[in-house]
Amino acid sequence: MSQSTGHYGFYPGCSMGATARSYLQSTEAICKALGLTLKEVDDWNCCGASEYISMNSVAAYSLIARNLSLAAQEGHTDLVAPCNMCFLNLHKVDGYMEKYPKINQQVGRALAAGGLSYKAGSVHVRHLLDIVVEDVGIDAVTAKITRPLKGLRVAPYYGCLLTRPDSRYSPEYPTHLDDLLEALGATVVEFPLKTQCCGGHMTQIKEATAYDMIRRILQNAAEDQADAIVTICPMCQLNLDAFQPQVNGMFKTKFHLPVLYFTQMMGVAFGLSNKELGIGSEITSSKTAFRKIGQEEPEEQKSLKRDKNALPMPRL
Amino acid sequence: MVEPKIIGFLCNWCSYRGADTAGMARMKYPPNVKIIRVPCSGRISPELVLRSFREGADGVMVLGCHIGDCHYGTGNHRTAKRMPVLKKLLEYNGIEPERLCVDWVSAAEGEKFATLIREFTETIKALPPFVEVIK
Amino acid sequence: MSEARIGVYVCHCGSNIAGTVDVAAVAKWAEDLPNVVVSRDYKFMCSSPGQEMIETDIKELGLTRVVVASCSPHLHEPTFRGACSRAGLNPYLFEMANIREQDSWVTTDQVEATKKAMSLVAAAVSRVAYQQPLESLFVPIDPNVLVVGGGVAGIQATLEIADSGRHVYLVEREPSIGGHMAQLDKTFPTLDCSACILTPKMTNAANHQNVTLFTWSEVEKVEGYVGNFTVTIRKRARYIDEPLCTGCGVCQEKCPKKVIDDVFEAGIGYRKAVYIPFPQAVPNTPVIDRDNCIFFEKGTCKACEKFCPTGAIKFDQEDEIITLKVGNIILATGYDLFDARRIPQYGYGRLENVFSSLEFERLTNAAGPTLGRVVLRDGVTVPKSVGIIHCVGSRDKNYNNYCSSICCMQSLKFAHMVKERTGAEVYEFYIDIRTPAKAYDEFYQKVLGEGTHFIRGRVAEVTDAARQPGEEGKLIIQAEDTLIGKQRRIPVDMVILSSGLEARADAKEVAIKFGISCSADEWFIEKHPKLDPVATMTDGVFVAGACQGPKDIPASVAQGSAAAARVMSLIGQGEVEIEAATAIVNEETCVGCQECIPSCPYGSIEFLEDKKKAHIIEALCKGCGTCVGTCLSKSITLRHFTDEQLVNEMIGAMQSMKLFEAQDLVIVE
Amino acid sequence: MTDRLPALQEVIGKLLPDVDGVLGLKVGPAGIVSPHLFVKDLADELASLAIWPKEPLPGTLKIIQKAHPDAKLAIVCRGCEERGIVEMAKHYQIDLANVTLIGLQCTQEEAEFCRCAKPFTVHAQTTIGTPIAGVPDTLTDEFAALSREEKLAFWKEEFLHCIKCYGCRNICPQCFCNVCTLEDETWVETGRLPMPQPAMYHLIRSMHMTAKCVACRECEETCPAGIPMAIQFRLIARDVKEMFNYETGAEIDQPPPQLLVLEEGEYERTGLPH
Repeated sequence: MSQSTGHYGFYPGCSMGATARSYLQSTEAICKALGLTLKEVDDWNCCGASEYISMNSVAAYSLIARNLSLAAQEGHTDLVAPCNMCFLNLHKVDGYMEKYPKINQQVGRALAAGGLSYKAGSVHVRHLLDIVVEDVGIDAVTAKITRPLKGLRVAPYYGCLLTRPDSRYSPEYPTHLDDLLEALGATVVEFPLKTQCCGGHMTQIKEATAYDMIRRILQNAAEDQADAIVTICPMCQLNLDAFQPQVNGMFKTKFHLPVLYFTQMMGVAFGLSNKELGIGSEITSSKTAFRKIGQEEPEEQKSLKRDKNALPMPRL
Repeated sequence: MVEPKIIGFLCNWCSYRGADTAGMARMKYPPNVKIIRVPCSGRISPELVLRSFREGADGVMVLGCHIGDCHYGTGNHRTAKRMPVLKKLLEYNGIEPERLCVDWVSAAEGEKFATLIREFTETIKALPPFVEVIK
Repeated sequence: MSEARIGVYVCHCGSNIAGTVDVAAVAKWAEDLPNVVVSRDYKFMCSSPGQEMIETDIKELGLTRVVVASCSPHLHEPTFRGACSRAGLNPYLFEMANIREQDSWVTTDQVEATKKAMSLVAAAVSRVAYQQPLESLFVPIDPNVLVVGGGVAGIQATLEIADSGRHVYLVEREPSIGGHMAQLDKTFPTLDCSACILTPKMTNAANHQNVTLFTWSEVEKVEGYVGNFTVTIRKRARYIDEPLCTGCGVCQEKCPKKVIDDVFEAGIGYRKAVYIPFPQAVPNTPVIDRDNCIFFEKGTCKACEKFCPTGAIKFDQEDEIITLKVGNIILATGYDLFDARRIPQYGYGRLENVFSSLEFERLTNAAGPTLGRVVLRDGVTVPKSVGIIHCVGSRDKNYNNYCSSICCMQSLKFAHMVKERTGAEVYEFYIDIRTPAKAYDEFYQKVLGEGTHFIRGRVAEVTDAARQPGEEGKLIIQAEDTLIGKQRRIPVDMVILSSGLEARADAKEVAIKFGISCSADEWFIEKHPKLDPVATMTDGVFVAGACQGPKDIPASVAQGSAAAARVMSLIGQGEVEIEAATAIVNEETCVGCQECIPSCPYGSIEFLEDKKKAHIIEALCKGCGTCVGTCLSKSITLRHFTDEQLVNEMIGAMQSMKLFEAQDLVIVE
Repeated sequence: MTDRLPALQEVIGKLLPDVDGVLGLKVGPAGIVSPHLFVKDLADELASLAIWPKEPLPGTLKIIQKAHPDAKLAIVCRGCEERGIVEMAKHYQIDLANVTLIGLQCTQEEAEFCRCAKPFTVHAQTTIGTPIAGVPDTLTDEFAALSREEKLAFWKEEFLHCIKCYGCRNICPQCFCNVCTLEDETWVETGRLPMPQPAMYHLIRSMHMTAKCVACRECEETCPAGIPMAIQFRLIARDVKEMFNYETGAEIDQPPPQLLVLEEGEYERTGLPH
């Protein structure tokens, strides 16, 4: 639990200012609605994403730890990072400094050169989804719903970084985003590839591999008649949304799946306007999908009615 | 540095068997601890521990079954009530409370027993020999 | 104790002790210890020549105390006590120094090991001088026996003891005995029909004149000690009057309420609210499941009562509390199956056609929900390809480290039965194939011969998300094939998870109830893993079958017989020797403060109102010494563990350590 | 010190007819104050009733009750003495049934003399004097703040003066054993002065005072060498309160902690490993 006052340190990350501006807009909108105040850490710097760490780990850790030190100085016990990559890097470095005294010492020396210091473990790094589900709680969210998303079929996409290497949720099969979307009134489809990788930076290194990874996820969502994919990371959103034309071209498929942020879905359910939520800035338009809200769901293709001599399923 | 002399009072059903299990698995640990077998850790009166210190023991171990596992049911509850007070008493008399180790080892925990002995011997080695206190 | 004449015997134990401890030096050194008249070392003290050496010394040298420095008292204290009493010396005038498990085996440096042995011998010699002769208490053994758990191990033990003429109370928690074995269709490696070989034993056990069967019952409380246990049993209400019920089964036909049977049918079959678990159930008296019976929910229906020809339905029946007197107890409470839902990536509970091993056993069983037809979850389609995954939840640091020992053979049996009944392609994903008994590996060769594909690698994931063409609508098993060093994706129609065995969920509480202890994995701890696997550290309580660790049916049956033999030998002796080391109150010094009375775990201390003194009831005292530790005025002494003995044992050790410290003794190699 | 004397005389006077005797203090012919049993036929003895210096009356009460189990007695008792009686009752040394307590509240000066935290009675029906707040035990607090080495030196210095006269044990109301462990050669060496350290005598007595000492400071008061041994007893009493939630002599029907098995949450407070 964070400070009871709902105040959190906020680490926006580089994409929120640019390609993922809609994620920032919708985050600010729902925070206002839920009474959460995210205080941006002053003078935060880049989280090193995946490239820098593979170049020089200690330098990268020190770069990342600088953000932790700034957050600690501002008195935050909880630092919110809405993007999976930033969350993982900050969370990992905090953990490494606690577990490995050698790293702690090297990073400490680097920070001291800039007049900074950081005591490992003093700042809890949290993902925004974790704040909404654990601290605010799903009941508080449902209380704010004015326009339930009934009729909309969504595929909850966690991405591969959030629940690995360890988290309070099952690394293979987390369900807290599913629960949130269900609470918003949407129908959450069966989506086994919810934690499979979206290709990450592979789109810049080897398109064919990346496009095949993206195709699998789109195909799995489309198979269950999902109207939209809901994600929690700007990188995943970009990959699944921006490269749909290339995937359709390469694999002769006809996917048209809008990829939206869970904060945008919450905003819609809270009855906020598209403009406030940055809806419309996505490349694969979500207009057709949002028209489904309030309509009856299409008839399930697989007959749900149990055959008379069907065997019972083990209860989950 | 003089090798510390340590006396261990072990309960017959759990910690003594834990020591045997460590032996059967050929785990190695320092030879400083001499083990005395008692039916239950509840049998160990504070006087026995104090008398061991008086005889010049640098450290005393009182090892029993985990709470709830005692072969006699609640024997080790008494240990859990007497020994913390004895530790405080040592402290108030200027004797390092770490000289008295009170812990719980089950018959299956050979590894834990060996580690306990290694760590305790190191702790005692770091302290000045107890004999100096007596003079 | 100046007049004590002590004999010291240092054992080589082959090289176990002599390999690290200079036993000759220890024996030599012990000669100069106070009151020691003879000190020898010998290759194997526990051998008959070793024991005879002690006996002759006692007789010829008039020894009044004996110390043997060898292994742990838990191993050979009874042996050497026997030697002493054979030579006319009271067995309690004997003490051991544990210089093997607690010295030679755990110390690398030979000089240190030898010095430690000397200190331990000095401690024992200093202690033994203060030991007093004691006469043990002999307590008659109640010939009746309690067997807890009606699985194959429990049934075997019950039959053996009943056949020997003794009375057995068999308590089983479920409505019928039979345990997990009754759920199986075939048994490996002989492919016998499980029910065919088990049912005769079940009926024998039930109808045996020396057996009282309590099903749908649990043991609530156990008091007393070996030979004299008082057991309280709760016989849960069946809401059916057993003598009146003929087992005609009409009530089950007429009962309108159908419920998923999570216990016997492992969740893949149904049963009525009034049911017997399977046709050959023993006893074949049904039980009414109170939680699902419409009468108990809404007060209506009562169909079973209307149609019952003998009026055996009794809705007002109450639980019965029964108290029994028994001399020995055998725990044969079996195992629980690992719940595969704890591994989300295998999809059990989420993907329809992923089955647990017990579910598949019920599928293949002729009396099962599909009358033996191997079909998918829709109850109709016959699978064309089946994947079987070994070690689900076993040999896995995230779940259970141990190998559950039966899953390989079980998986091979499944492969054979799938081939035989459906002709489907079968893929087995294994780490190692373990076939450790007679005709096991031949069975493996047979299954190989039938064309089952074996892929060596732990399965990473079972998913229904198709990726390549040909995977649609299938379950894809992704695993690394370590033999060809490649990742493989095998699409199949059905997946069987060979889940491992786990201790019963309530094993810890049951262990505390019967006064025994559990290992870290919550299996019951045996007295000695190799030499005494069916006894426990609590005399009179024995274990048999999977409750002591994963094992297959032959091993469980063998342990059932073993536990029965141990019980019969105790009953044969007619009485059992109770530790003489009990506590006694010194009435001169006792001031009647009564602090000792609540400290006794067994309530065996009473307060004599007239004398205003505490008094210990010897028969109830187990000799734990807690009261001795509580009494401030030291008015209670625990025989064989008196303050004088323990303090002198400590002094013996301390003085020798101080001696070595001073001389910095150099041991002549 | 003598302001409450008339009130006490009056209360005892009224009580004498319906009890077999009232235990209190009396000034002797040589001006020495000692325990005395006032009886109704010798009521005029009340004139030489005394309050100070205080003497531990519970021990005397025990002796009288052992001799006359069914005598109806009353006793003048300060806060510490009342706690002493309650604690002894829990160990069946005193029968509270036929004892009436006459509570005597201590004055500020008396409370400071004993550094007493609770200089007032709780259970006594009739009380004399107005109860005042407890006084901080600065000596014990200062000692507690010492470092380990300083504590060691403190007791080494103090116990050098101990002549093992057993006075502290004899005066202590809670030391009611017939035969005392401290006189047993196995535990405490005899015939060695100054006693070797660590002083087994004092260590064992401190252990025996666990959940027994009612902080009446008689031991310190009677010690010819003025050794402040009550410091240890009081520090242990604080630990017993914190660990087992037990205040010695406070509740009549709360059983001493050593008699009970571990209660919910108690183990965590012992600081022992999990």
